[in-house]
Amino acid sequence: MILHILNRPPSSSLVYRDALAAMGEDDRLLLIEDGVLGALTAQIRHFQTIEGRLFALREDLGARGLEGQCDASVQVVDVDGFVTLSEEADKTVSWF
Amino acid sequence: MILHILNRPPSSSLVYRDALAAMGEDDRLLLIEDGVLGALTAQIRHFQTIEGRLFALREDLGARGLEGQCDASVQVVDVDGFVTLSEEADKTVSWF
Amino acid sequence: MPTHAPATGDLLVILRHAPHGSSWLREGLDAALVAAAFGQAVTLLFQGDGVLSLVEGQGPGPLGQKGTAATLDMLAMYDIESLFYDQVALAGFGFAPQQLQLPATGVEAGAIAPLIAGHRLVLTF
Amino acid sequence: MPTHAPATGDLLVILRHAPHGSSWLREGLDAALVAAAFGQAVTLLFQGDGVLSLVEGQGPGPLGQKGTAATLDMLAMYDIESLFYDQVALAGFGFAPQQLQLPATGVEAGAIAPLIAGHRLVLTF
Amino acid sequence: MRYGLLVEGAPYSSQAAHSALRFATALVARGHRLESVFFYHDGVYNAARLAAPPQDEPHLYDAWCSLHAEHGTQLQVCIAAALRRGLLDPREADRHGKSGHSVESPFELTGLGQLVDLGQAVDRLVTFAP
Amino acid sequence: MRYGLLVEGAPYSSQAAHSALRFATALVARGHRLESVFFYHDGVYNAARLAAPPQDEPHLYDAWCSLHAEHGTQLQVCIAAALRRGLLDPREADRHGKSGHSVESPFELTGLGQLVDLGQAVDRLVTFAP
Repeated sequence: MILHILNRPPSSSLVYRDALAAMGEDDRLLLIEDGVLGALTAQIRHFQTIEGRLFALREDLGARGLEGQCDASVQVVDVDGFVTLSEEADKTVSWF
Repeated sequence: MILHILNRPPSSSLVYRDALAAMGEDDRLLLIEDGVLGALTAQIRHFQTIEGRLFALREDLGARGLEGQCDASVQVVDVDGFVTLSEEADKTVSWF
Repeated sequence: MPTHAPATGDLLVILRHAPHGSSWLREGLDAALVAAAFGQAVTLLFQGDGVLSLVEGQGPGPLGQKGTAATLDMLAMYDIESLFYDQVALAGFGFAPQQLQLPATGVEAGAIAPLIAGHRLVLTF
Repeated sequence: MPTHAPATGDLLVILRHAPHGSSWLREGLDAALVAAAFGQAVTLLFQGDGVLSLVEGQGPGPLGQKGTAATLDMLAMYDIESLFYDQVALAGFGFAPQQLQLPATGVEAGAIAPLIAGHRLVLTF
Repeated sequence: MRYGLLVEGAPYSSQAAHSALRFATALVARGHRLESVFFYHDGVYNAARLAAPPQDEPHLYDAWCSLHAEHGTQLQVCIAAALRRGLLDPREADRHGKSGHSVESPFELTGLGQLVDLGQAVDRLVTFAP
Repeated sequence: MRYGLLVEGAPYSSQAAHSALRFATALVARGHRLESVFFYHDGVYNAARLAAPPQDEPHLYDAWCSLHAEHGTQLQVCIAAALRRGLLDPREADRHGKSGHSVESPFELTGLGQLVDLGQAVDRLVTFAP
């Protein structure tokens, strides 16, 4: 399992498409920084193909006042969860 | 007439949509830097709504080896033409 | 309520970036505040990801980064009361106008060009 | 010719940025060259706007900026011969594989995951 | 006409400074006057006096200095953006109790008010962003 | 596990340095070892010794220094990326005939080879980009 990390939102950047195209069947995607905008219910359609493997960083949602709007299908993790995800992965790949 | 200046390509950034949405009927759009990728025939559909008012900077096309692929509907200008466009405009607005 | 923007003034600042991810929003707001302090008539347009600047409930970052919510509360003090936002972008994030932290006017795409035309100088951040 | 990428190695460098507009491409290529000089097996994947790095006829910028075309010619000297590109992206810019300045293998989206899995370290630029 | 430029990209990282310098040269050649270049956001890094680029690349810092020397263009750097990024002139270094400095003449640290003034004073203000 | 971080964003301009510091603290707290932070692209600006951010904001430079002091994490700065951006230690300043310096210990200018080594030495290398 590879952990992909994405810090840009699908509302303004198309890098999420390259990230999704590069993901294997078991890989996970963690949304951080402005990337968490993609975790909103109104934006979640962009990540349909990886349902169940999508994560978002709680601290970054919270600072933006978005925690309540995060889609139920997204697994919200704090920074310790981020570290755990990186432990469980064979490696990480950052997309920006 | 307002000169809008765009330095990101529609292949990776959606800022071009905000630029187009902000353009008045007589406004012009100049593509510079990586923005010139949008002037390629294969990308020109993104700028259909402003046909005849789309410009691209020759130096930036040339450095990337793209001058030959630039769509015929695009008016290619050198940096002097860029200055002229700015003279003719009431003001410039940069999108990035 | 959607409306065609009639605002005119000296400076239009267009804010296209979300809070926290970069310093664009803060630096754009700083420019607006300084211009207002210099007596200019300043209008703000929140466009694209920038509309999220207006959302209620923002806080500091985990290292204590200030964010920009507090700066927004200062706009009125500086007599910056001409605030517009891209209503398509706000809806695209699933927010309703009632969820904004301060009163602003929603505009459709067609209202942005007159806004730009109506100001002597336009800065985008 | 499209193929599923069988390449494995120590380092995969993914280049997603076009030449000239930023230093990402040059800095990514520099990392690849140094890793190769250190004896690592290096693979390059040109993805998205990065495919334009491979196009023939690039030159210096108007101030004399070097660009990266010359660096690409050095890859073979450093034994970096495992070169892949995103064929959908190349076609999206209207280029044919024959127009590339050096031999590289086109890959479909499905071939990128195995490429990433096959390398110990992946750096994106 | 009177022009001003607003540069917001770091040198070498993005093309912004290159584009701005090229545009500056062209507008002066066409007989316009370039009053000032204002550096904001990561553009303030253009003022780093110790920049030592490879000899086969454009020396952007020197190019800005030439622009000032030949055409009297002011090189104004937003002080708030500069301080947090480690760009201090001797006076600010002293004020913050630091030895050494990273910005010097012809670049000048100044407030955002100067950008506002510039916007009022010139006929065209053109932004070059990263 | 042994970790390395690659930081490519300028401080304050993007969230990259903030995210990297936060992640660094968390991984050390979980018992991992953070061998080194390698600064590349605009990340090299994190090494600017004169940084003077407002007092009510995180002092990123000091935070990196604390990371080094408390956990022995190396702070490695790509020398090629640094020189063109005006980040010189005393030795490079001398070599380029410039007075003063902008980088000092615990940050060290080093080659990209150190990034390659780091990638081999650690179990996880995590990139924080702008």
